[in-house]
Amino acid sequence: MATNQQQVLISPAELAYLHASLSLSPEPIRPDGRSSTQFRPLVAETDILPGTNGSARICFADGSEAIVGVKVEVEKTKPKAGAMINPEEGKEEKGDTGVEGGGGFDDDKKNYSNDWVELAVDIPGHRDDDPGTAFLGNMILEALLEDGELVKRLRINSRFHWKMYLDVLLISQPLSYPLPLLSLTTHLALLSTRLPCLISEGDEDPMFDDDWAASTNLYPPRGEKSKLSTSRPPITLLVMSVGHSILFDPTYEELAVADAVLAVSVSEEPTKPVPQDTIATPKQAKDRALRLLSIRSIDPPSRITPPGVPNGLNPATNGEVAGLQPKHAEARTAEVPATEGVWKAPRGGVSRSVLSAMVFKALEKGGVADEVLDGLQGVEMASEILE
Amino acid sequence: MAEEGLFVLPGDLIDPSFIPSHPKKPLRLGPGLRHIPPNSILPTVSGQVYTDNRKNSIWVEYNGGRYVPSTNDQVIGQIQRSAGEHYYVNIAPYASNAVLPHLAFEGVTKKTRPQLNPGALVYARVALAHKHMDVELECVSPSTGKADGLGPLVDGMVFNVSLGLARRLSMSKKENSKVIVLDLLGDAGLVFEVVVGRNGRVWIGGGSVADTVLVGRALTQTDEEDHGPEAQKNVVRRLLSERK
Amino acid sequence: MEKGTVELQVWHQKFLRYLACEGSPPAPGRISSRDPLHDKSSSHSPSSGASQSWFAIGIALIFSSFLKSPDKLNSETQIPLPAVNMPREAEISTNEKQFLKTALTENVRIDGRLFEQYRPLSLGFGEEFGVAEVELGKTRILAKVSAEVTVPYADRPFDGIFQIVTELSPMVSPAFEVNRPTETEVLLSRLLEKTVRRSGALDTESLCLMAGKKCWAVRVDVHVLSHDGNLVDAACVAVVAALRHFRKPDTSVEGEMVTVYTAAEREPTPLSWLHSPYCVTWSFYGEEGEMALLDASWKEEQVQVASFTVSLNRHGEVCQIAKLGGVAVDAVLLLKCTAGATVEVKRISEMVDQKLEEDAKRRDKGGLMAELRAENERES
Amino acid sequence: MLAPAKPINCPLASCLAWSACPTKKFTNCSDSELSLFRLPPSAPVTTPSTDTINRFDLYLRATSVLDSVFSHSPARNVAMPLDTSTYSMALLRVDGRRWNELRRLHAQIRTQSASDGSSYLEMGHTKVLCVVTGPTEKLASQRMASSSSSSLLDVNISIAGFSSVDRKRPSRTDKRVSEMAFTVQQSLNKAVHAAIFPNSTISISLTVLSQDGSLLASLFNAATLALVDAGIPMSDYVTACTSGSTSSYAAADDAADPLLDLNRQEEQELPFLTVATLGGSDRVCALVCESRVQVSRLEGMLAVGVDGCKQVRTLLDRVIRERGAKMIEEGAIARGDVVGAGDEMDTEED
Repeated sequence: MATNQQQVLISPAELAYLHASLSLSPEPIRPDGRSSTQFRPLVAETDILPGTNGSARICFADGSEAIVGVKVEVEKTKPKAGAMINPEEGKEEKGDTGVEGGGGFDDDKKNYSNDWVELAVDIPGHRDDDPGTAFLGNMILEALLEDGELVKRLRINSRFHWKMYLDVLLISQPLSYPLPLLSLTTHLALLSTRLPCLISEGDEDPMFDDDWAASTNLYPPRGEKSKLSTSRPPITLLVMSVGHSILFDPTYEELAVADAVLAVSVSEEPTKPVPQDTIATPKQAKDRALRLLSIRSIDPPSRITPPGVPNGLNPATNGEVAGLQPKHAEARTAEVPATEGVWKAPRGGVSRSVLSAMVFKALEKGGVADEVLDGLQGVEMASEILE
Repeated sequence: MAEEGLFVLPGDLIDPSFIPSHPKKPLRLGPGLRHIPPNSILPTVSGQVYTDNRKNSIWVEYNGGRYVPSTNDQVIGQIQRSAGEHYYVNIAPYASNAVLPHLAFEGVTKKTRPQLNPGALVYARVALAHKHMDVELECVSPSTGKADGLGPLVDGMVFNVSLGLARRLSMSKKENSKVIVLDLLGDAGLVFEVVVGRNGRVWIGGGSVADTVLVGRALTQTDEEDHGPEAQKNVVRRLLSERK
Repeated sequence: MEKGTVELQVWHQKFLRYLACEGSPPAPGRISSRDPLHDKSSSHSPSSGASQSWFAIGIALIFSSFLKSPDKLNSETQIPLPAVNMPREAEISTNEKQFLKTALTENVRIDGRLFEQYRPLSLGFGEEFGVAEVELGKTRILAKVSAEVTVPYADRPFDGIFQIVTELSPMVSPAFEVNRPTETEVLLSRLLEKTVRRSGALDTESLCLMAGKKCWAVRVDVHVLSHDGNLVDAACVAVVAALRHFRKPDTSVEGEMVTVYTAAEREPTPLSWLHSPYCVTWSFYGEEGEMALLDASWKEEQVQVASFTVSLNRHGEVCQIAKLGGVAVDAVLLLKCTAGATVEVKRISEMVDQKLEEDAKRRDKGGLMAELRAENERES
Repeated sequence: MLAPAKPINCPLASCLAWSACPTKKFTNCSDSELSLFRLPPSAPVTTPSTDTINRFDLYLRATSVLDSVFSHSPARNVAMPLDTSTYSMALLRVDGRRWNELRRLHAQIRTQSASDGSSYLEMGHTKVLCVVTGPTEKLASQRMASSSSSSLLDVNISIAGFSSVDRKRPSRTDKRVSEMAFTVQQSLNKAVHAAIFPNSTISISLTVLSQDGSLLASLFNAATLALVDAGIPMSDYVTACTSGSTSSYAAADDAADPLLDLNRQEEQELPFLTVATLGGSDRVCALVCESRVQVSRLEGMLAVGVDGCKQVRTLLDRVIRERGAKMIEEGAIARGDVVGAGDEMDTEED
């Protein structure tokens, strides 16, 4: 966990307690009393910067704060031959053609390129070429580009496209691993992104309506008629496991005892475009099907925590089990069998069943991802109503 | 008595007749010379060769370069920090620090040792100079336990001069007839104290600010323009007239 | 030698012995965090097989450099850098600081100058065109101008390229490292940039040869040879003088062809120069910065509470003002200093003009006249 | 001295409907949490159209004509209060302000709970966020690097790629930005009572969200507010603003107007300087000018700038006091705690 390279400042005794209470089954006891799947409250707002095409700000309960700004520029599309084609993207196109039903888009389907989206992450106190920062940026970008839905929306005509710049700023110091914060903020910023209204037609040089009020949403709100599928930008959640407990939205203290941490990127399965005549009810949002875009395992800081010393080996407690002490002068660093109530940094891997349980729990209907997507959509809808 | 001799460049051959030959005492090589076995002695720097027949020694007098500490040199150092039992003292810019033990002052105990803050100046003697070890300083004579004028320097101003001038200034009057600027100034009635560090730092204090600056300017001008005795007189005359 | 290295070295020796069929393969030792002092014996002792151990040290050093990357080691095994190895900027002692301050309250500067007095400024030119060396007291700066034909930047096709490159090399002080700009260097290059480039002293449009395709790239390299305070003023004089001294090869454009003539074919031409800005730096002393000194030396710079650089040309146009922090100074004093700077700039400006003229005369000795005479002779 | 220092919303800005930004809270977020940013709904800053540029030129021409008429009127004097009743509309600036008017200055402190001090500041459309962490112990690496400068403050500026009209890739090695960071650091270093925190460091990280002129000044003001929020003892506020002159450098017309608080468009056209003063006094912490201007212009510009700093100080002081009052109301701090601090500030003002 490169951006959280600072030492964990929690004593082995506390770590041992945390580990024990978090691995309780069936329901772990978290320090802040949340249930294992509960998200902490967060404050979110969109459209905060009039100078951008879309922007969002999210404050997590621990005080960490991020701002994302989206800017788009018109760029000439490189001719087909030079374009980078993602093989999966090609496959998906085939699946989608039937859905889109000859909207005049089929001619240069394969002309999309992942280069159309550029993402920069800025973490205070870290250089932008720091491996941790680069890794964060790539994880967010990877999820965004995975389903190819975003780049499809950036196409203007066969000769031009929008070049999108996403600037992801972490405003606070990185308290815990900022990936979910940055990902949710990016999600919101993309939802609030508006593109100027195209008034030219076909493949001619693009002309846009100067009136900002006429601009269109990059991701049209539900219920609005649109040629594009109703996909939404993805979100990335942090899931951790301790023993057999699976916890969402882990805090800094909880991460310090994690056995495994996964970054799970999830997006909605795009539904069929709304037929022209029916008006979708908001209920439709509830019927979303989630799909998994990517999983990354993240090295938790628990692995570099200092181990606890059992009372029996601790000179400070006069070594209750006196017999052990003289033999193990180097016992602090040596491999000793795990003792109940004594903290020992996790070693080795995590069982496959736990891993799959983590992913399933994230994707569950009505689960955390669903809840978060609902919440974020609420932010977006609220902003539209107020406008 | 030192004898001034020919000018040499690194690698020049020194005429064997010039090398002092004392029947009993071993030949002592001073700075700037290197003995290449079996029997050649080569200068490693450019400068003037000096010999002393009485001590059976030979060395090269050169000006410039950076200060290389050698045992028994008296230097002016600047405290960098204090750690453990030692002060770390800077004696030459950009060189590694020398070490001055907290207890190497006259008549001090752990409780009475001088508290020197970073940036303070000390006048100290090089006790140990070895190329593989940190240079060690002391402000007390290990045999007599007396300070002999060494110790922290209070107030005053430091002027940087060339190593050659610093060396000549620290010679006795008999040996050094060429640098008379300080004597001239003293004769003119200026009140000042001078401490010469072999590392090219001269501390001047004790008098008024204007006088201190005047002495410092006279010294640095003498040094930079390499004045002979006559020119030094002129410099002093000019500066004194400015003073009035 | 680092602790990890010691362990590895021992391991490598064992490994080499194993390769030479002696004994069993050793287990790579864990890097211990023992006190390096205790390992001194093993690191310094020339253990058996001198040639082998040298080899082993070589490998061990490579390995240890990998191992030192912070990701691999936790802080327990991280070794603090020895302080002595880092060349440090020389610092001024408290005695000197105190003395300088008291001296200023008695209206005395350590080199006997008046408060508003510059150190002697001298300017010399090299044999080549475009080389200027400035000495301001003990501060010495060399500026060299060079020009080459390149492609202009895409966003400004009608402009040539003009660059001022400052480098404080370790030659000035070992505290300066190559390729790692220090604060001093950044500020110096920004000030020169603002004074000379942004103020439009050089007409960059005149450097364009063929719009969007070919242009002159003029580059000034500023070398600081010795640093005794007030780098900015000296560097600025050097840059301006070098640029005005510079002659670029004459060119002609025919269609798409640009011909660059050698000095023998055609007389090189001077750059199109619009105005000559010079920097004047004031330093402030005292609790509220009420004392202002012109042209501070290095020692004086060390005790200043604020500095104020104003760039002007002799027509009384301000090109740049920089008081980048420090103690707050009364606005009226700043205005007075600016007024003082205008006088100083006129003096510097005259000096540079005169030196340039002298140099031109020196070079012109028989130049044009000799040429004319030669032609006359041929005609007759 | 100048007329009451009151923030006057420029007519152009007040035309826009300023509405609270939509905020949606999750789960059990308290209702008292209000939106941080009170911004107009998306009205992107666009490049000045040719139309506005022409208008700008026209304004300049109008000024120079009118200058000859008004040059003897007392209103032209910098130090005199402006008689607004007879102020000609022709003298208004592009965004409808008078020559000595600040743009709308909106600021907030304690915007982020995780940091020791934080602030958000808008000067017109220039928006800056500042987060202060510290004082903390100096890291070993910092101690090595900055032993000579021994600076208490560590200033970091990051300019967001989306902050200007055209997206610009943020660069680490931009000397302009490091110069600005140096300026802010050196100025605040002298205002902060650094002796109280030996061997410590206070990190100030500034994020520029939107740029519309007066960038350095906004950075100064935001950093000052955040330092106050963090409870770092300072001798007074360090406030800054820009001032310009309507004359181009070549024109030697004596009647040129000084201007206060330039926006981006004006900065591109006119010579200007940034002034930072300590506590609204006449003492200048930082003075930065990057454009060519007649030396005779300087006095007027500096006078207007210093006066602007005084106005800014009043505004910042109000922000802090309001926040303090609110905190007492909410019971976040006991009244007794602040009375002393408040008194101290009062005496400072006197």
